[in-house]
Amino acid sequence: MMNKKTLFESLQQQGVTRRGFMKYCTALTSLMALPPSMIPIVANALESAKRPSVIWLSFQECTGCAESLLRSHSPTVEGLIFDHISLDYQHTLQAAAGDAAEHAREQAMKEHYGKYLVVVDGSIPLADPGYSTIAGISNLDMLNETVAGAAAVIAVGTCSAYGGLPMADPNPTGAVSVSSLVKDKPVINVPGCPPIPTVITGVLAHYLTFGSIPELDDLGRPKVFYGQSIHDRCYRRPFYDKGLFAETFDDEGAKKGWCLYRLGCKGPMTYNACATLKWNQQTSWPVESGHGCLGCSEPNFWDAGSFYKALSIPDGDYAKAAGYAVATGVALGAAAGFANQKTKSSAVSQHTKVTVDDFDMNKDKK
Amino acid sequence: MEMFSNANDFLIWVRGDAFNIALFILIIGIFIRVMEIFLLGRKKDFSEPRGTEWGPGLKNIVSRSVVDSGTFKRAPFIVIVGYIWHICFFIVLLFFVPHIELINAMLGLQWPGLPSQLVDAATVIAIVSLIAMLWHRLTHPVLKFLSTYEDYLVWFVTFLPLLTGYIAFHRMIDPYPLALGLHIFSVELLMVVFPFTKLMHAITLFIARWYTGAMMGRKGIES
Amino acid sequence: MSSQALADIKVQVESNEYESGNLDSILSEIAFHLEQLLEQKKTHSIDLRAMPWSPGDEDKLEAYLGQGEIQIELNALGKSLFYETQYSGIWIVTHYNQEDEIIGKLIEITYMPEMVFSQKDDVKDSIERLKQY
Amino acid sequence: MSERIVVDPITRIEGHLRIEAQMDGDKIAQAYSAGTMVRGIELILKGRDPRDAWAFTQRICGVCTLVHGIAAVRSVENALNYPIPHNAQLIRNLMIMAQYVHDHVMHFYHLHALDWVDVVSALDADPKATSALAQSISKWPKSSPGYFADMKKKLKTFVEGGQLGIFSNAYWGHPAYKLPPEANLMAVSHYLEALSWQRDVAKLHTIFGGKNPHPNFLVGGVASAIDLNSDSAINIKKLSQVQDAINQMMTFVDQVYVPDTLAIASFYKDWFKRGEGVGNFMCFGDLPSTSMDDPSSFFLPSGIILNRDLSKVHPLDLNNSEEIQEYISHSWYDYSGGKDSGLHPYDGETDLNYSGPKPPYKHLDVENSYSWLKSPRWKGMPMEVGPLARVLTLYAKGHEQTKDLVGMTLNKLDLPVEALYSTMGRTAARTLETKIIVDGMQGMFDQLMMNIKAGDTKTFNEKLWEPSSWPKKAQGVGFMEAPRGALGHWIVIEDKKIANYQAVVPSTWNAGPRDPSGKPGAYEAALEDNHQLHDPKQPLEILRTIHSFDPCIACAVHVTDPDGEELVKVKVT
Amino acid sequence: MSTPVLNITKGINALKEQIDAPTAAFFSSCVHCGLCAEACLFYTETNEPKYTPINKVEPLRRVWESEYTLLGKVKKILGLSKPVTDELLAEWEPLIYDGCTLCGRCSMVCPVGNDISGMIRKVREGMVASDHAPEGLIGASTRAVKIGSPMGIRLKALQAQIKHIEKDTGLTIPIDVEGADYMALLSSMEIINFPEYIESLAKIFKQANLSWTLSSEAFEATNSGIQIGSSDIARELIQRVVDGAEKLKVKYVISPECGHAFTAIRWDGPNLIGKTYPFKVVHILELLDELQQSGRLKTSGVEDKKLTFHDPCQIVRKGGVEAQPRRLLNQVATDFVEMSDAGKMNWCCGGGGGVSANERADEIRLKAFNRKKSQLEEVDVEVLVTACANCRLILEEGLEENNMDIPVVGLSELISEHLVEDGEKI
Repeated sequence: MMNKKTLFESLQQQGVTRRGFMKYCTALTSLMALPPSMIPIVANALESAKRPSVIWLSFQECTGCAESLLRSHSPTVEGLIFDHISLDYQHTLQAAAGDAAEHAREQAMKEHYGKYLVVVDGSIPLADPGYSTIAGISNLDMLNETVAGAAAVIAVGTCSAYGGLPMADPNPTGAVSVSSLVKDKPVINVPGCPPIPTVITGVLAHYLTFGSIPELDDLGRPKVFYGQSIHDRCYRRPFYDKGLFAETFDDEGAKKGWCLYRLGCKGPMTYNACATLKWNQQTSWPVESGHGCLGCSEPNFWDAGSFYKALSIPDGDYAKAAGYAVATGVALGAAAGFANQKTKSSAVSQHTKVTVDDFDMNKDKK
Repeated sequence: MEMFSNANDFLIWVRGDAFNIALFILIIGIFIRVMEIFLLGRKKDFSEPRGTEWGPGLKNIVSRSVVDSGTFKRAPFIVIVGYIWHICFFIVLLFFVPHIELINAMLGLQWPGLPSQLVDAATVIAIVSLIAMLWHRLTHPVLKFLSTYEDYLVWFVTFLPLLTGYIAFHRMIDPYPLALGLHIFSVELLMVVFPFTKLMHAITLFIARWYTGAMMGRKGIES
Repeated sequence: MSSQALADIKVQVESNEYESGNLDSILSEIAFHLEQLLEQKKTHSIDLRAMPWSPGDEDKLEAYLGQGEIQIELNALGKSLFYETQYSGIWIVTHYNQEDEIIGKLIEITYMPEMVFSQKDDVKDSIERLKQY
Repeated sequence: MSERIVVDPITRIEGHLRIEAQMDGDKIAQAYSAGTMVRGIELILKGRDPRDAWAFTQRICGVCTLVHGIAAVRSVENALNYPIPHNAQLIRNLMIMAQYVHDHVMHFYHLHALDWVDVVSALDADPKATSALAQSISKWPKSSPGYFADMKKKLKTFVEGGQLGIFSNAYWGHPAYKLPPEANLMAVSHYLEALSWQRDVAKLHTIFGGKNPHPNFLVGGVASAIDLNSDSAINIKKLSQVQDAINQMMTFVDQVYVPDTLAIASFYKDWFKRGEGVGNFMCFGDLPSTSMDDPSSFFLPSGIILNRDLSKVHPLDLNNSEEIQEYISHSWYDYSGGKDSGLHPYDGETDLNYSGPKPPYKHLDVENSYSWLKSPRWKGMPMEVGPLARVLTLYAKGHEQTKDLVGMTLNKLDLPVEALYSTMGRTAARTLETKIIVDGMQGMFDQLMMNIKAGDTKTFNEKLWEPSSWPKKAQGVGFMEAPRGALGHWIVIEDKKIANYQAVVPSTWNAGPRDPSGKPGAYEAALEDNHQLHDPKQPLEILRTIHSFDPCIACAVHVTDPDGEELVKVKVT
Repeated sequence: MSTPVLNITKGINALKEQIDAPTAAFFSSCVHCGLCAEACLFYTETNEPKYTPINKVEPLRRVWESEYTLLGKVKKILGLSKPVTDELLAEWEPLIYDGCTLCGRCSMVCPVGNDISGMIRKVREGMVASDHAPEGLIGASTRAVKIGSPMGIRLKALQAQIKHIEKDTGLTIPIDVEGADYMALLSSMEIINFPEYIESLAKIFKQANLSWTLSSEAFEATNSGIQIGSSDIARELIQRVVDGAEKLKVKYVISPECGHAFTAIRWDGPNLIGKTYPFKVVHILELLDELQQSGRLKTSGVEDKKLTFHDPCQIVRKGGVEAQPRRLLNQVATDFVEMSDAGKMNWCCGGGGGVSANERADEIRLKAFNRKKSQLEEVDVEVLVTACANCRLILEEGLEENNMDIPVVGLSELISEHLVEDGEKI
């Protein structure tokens, strides 16, 4: 069983030439969002790369992230699970169920202790362990148990990266992110609802290629994919700068591809690679298809205001606040005004007439 | 920063609760200040009027925006920079699309925005002119003499939104939610400070100009 | 029937109101690197997947660069197409996977894309195989 | 006392499902279906902009990624009486239909097939014989001996590599696997081909909705504007891509999915004799050619079939508080009117109260509450929803193509109509339905093209977009036929905000626990129907029947808060 | 020791009384731009920032802030506000009385529209009530109240002058003629220094054929109460004029060529006594202009000397009589030129607002005159015309001090010199 070849070796065995390997490296470099100048370095690293064991844990999730992975085309999900990684536990895809599935997980943990990767999708409810269980085990327990021997943890999707939808106000189940629980292992956040498949595979490819985790930003996201905002890389940005905006869906501006800022696009606050990688084999992406960015790769994006409110519009019930303020202001203003009137009228009533004799009298006093 | 686990949290707070609080204080403050003024009232004027009050009062509101040539000659810096600052500030405030969206959401009024390069240039000019005005205030004997801590506070809270706006627009602070959050927060600071400082001139100058214009109009003086 | 319906529709793409203006910058970037190639023999690659482009920009770029005199097809782990554009020294390289999906697309500013040359390892391998005959 | 078999996690499904089966010897006596994860999405929805609701509800499920989005926008449109342009209706229909085809094919190959196909056995296949088998059932081009030889080589390299990944620890070699090695190799090949195929067909969603999973929707229409002169709108290039996706779907369904289903079913005819659910079937109807207010224009009709009686299709009314009700007598919730009362979704209430065993646990307390799913009932009766319900309704209503397809299938397999009420019947119905849907897609697309040709490019109705134009209070129901069955979202809007939101979803109907009268839901009933387990340690049989329903559990678990009271009681454990 | 009758408490109370809505609006609007400094000749000629007009009203601002604003009240409770003390008022006294002529130029340039000079006038109320008025003004006020004229001129002195004029010219100067249409007022300065004015009046009324009179009880037009800034004193003095006019049942009271007198009688008077007058107040220039416009005043001959007009602040800028002097001048002069900043933007002579009566201010007043001096140098005229006896005196003094040989003439006088004599052909 323990016949583990390097990726290069197994490609060679399939009859792949050096030229083919270079092409493979070119695609992988592009996938990892590295510049083409990195191709030789990637090739070099790949010659000794081995398939890591991956345990994928699904907690409070919707399977959208796993589905997203299934849309990966470069590498394909087949390529990924046959050539790049050994996906030893993944509810949506794995053949085994029940005890057998759990044994697969335990086996992988034992065999690859200290070396396997844990991928998590979904948040973890802390309010009650009964809010989410697998095989009778609470999510928290399963996470702790599985992460113990992991080399690194990849939190795939905004739920596992930042708490996501379950954590949205009022967070009924006390959901939390992976990184708020896992402190002693490197955690790579791959947010998005779901993340772009290429980004998931890109992060896995990076680990496979370099045996390390990519450079992360303050929110634990790989900078290569999350280093720039949607807005900065949006092909509609020139229209924003020219002041040309779609005012409603389906108007002339919408048809001409003008900026969607006014329709609530959260592109300016959203760090993700949608604008360049696009979705589903570069077929399109949300802004290209006429809908503003929801901001799905950002923490708490669910609570960041209506998806159709421009980013500059305050999110609270400001009309109500203003209403109360006007009422209070009028009342307090009247009170202050009447107090002033009182001050003044008492000053008037305390007025003692000044006469020229007073000057003399004062002089005498002095 | 324990209150916020990340920049987005901060942005959500400044766009939500903080904005409401700031708006609340701003509106209440303005009402109090304006009512304090109006309820003090004016004595009835028994002198025989030579002209009316309303027309000249309203006219003065507009005409005071033009400085007399003598003053311009004596203090060209403050006049020119003052104009530039106010014009650029209003360009930025009223013609940057995100600001228009805010106004539209709050008041239901909308108008076309300007290209962001233009707004950006106006921001830079406004920032430079504010700095110049601070320098002027620190060096001109009269301004130095007149200035109180409030003048510097007001300068600061006015400068901050421009600076943070510029930073946010150019994404000079990462991540953007933090930059935008700081911008909005600085505006909220301005909103909170507004009713209790000379920033109120933005509202009361209309009242002041009207009173003076009306008083002069009554006497038949062109004001 | 439906493909006919498609063909029936007259399409006119006109007016630059639709132009995002993204093309200008890439063309000047290419020109810069072409000069570098000539003067300093520096090659350069641009990953087209990393471009923040409108849906039509890539087509427009390709149409603008046009097709030159040489085209090379490579078959390794799926197809790869190399062709020089009308502008000598500017190559467009498209890599496909075995399912014929594009997995990489680059503009290479070079006299000849590196991958077209026979690779040393493969030549060594060839020698061995020939010797086995 | 016989043993209690637990299957948890049930894999190759959406969500977290646990089955406990009380054995009587080798036979399942009682089965208990439990959803073991709760998020509280409907509680989260409260107080939000109704126009945003689709994005939240869509995240109920990333597999049937579209259905909750559609139901949500429809519920808002229904509440506000908000008409949408015809193009938008057609585009939504196309997206729904693409979802069916995508979802059903993926379910068959990636979630269900490994219950019938032994991957390890495929290593023994003769590529030549495999090719012959493949060519005998279909003209699908990828069927040469060389192709299968390559596949076999790849599989062999993989298995010998020692890291089996997703195939590790499965019940390979279980005697219940009956396919010959060649059929297994063919099925494994198609498993991989389907993975590649699904990537392409998902593009239809991406074109109109920007991405998949979780494409974008819009109350009042669709966000993708149509302008043939624009790069950045739906233009000829994109419409051709849509046509390509439809063609790809049609070809794969015709040449791979349908033949494979028939071929595999022919080896498992005994599975047409077990796994019947509750015998009642329900459809809400969907795919209007005009509007949702006009059920007569539905491509998929609504109706109820009771007790296998195909001679009568009963009407149903989603707004009638006496018809659809949800029960919680065996769910981890409380009702103010008592554990045994039933409530219509508009009046529904939910009080989250986990009373199960403290994790880690071995068994659930099936006498009391044991699931995060509620038990919806129609006039007190349990219903099965999904492909079988839809095929039966179409069949009962005399839909010609359905009758032909059902007849052809039963004929080919030499089975009576009753065979449909079974595990394999359910799986076959899904395939037949896919065929019906994919054939209907071209018509939908042609209608869209005709509209565009006639100059109608309207995709969004801005009339009621601004909340200021809404009434102070409104309520409505958005319904659809999701791939897994009838789906309804009930919304109450007050002061431009969501006051109450409730989703009653297909898997609640099918996977819900017992009701107050002890009547089991469809999963439980199906498992209790004639299931012997060959090896209790390898309960493959349970997986087969459960998978035949295509479970989607995240959808089924929900929390509502109709009264705006503090409902979530966090138990201190 | 008992408290002085005039003290800080009274002063503050007086300031409190003075604050009204406009004041509050003005203080709320000031942005400390400093432009008012550039409008004030005391600043421009000394370059001392303390003379910035808005700084002069600091005591009033402090009272406003701590008594009439919410934040100020809070600050006061917390002990953070700057109090108004006797020392402060003492320090401010020279700014208010010596360094301000109440010319109102600052009120014209303030970009937010603040009537700063109006507020300085209010500060004077507090100054008086706390015994911070300058000696000169106290003396003048005392004389005005007790003797009837700030310069101590009694009726006898006037009568002597009248006799003199009547004798010299053959004109009659009516006194106490009940039922006359016009009652003329005079400023002490005219009686003493410029009796030509009385002569002019007589000529003018004669030619216009109007019935007029002087009042033996109310001949003095000036109002030291306004200058010192005490409404109480001003009221007393105004009351005399009103009583006098009412007693003689005149229709019009004519304000003489004296700036603050016009302000006092025309604009402040009715408000001081709290009612409208039963007569109208017109300035002599208004009357002259009206007579001329209606053709009842005929002039002949013109001055061909280059001359200019110094606008008395209280008459022009603060009194609204701006066009009239120009029309009149153009009638009798061919080479009338305007100084820069003429009309409502005119610079004060430096002696208004009681400054001329305040010996302490002599030095700064002469400094301030440099403004006028340079204005005059610019136009280089042979004759300087004005319409205020006080201005005239200050101008003469200033010109002399600067060795400038330009005669100063009263406008009424100039007009009267050109009146067509009886029988003279035009």
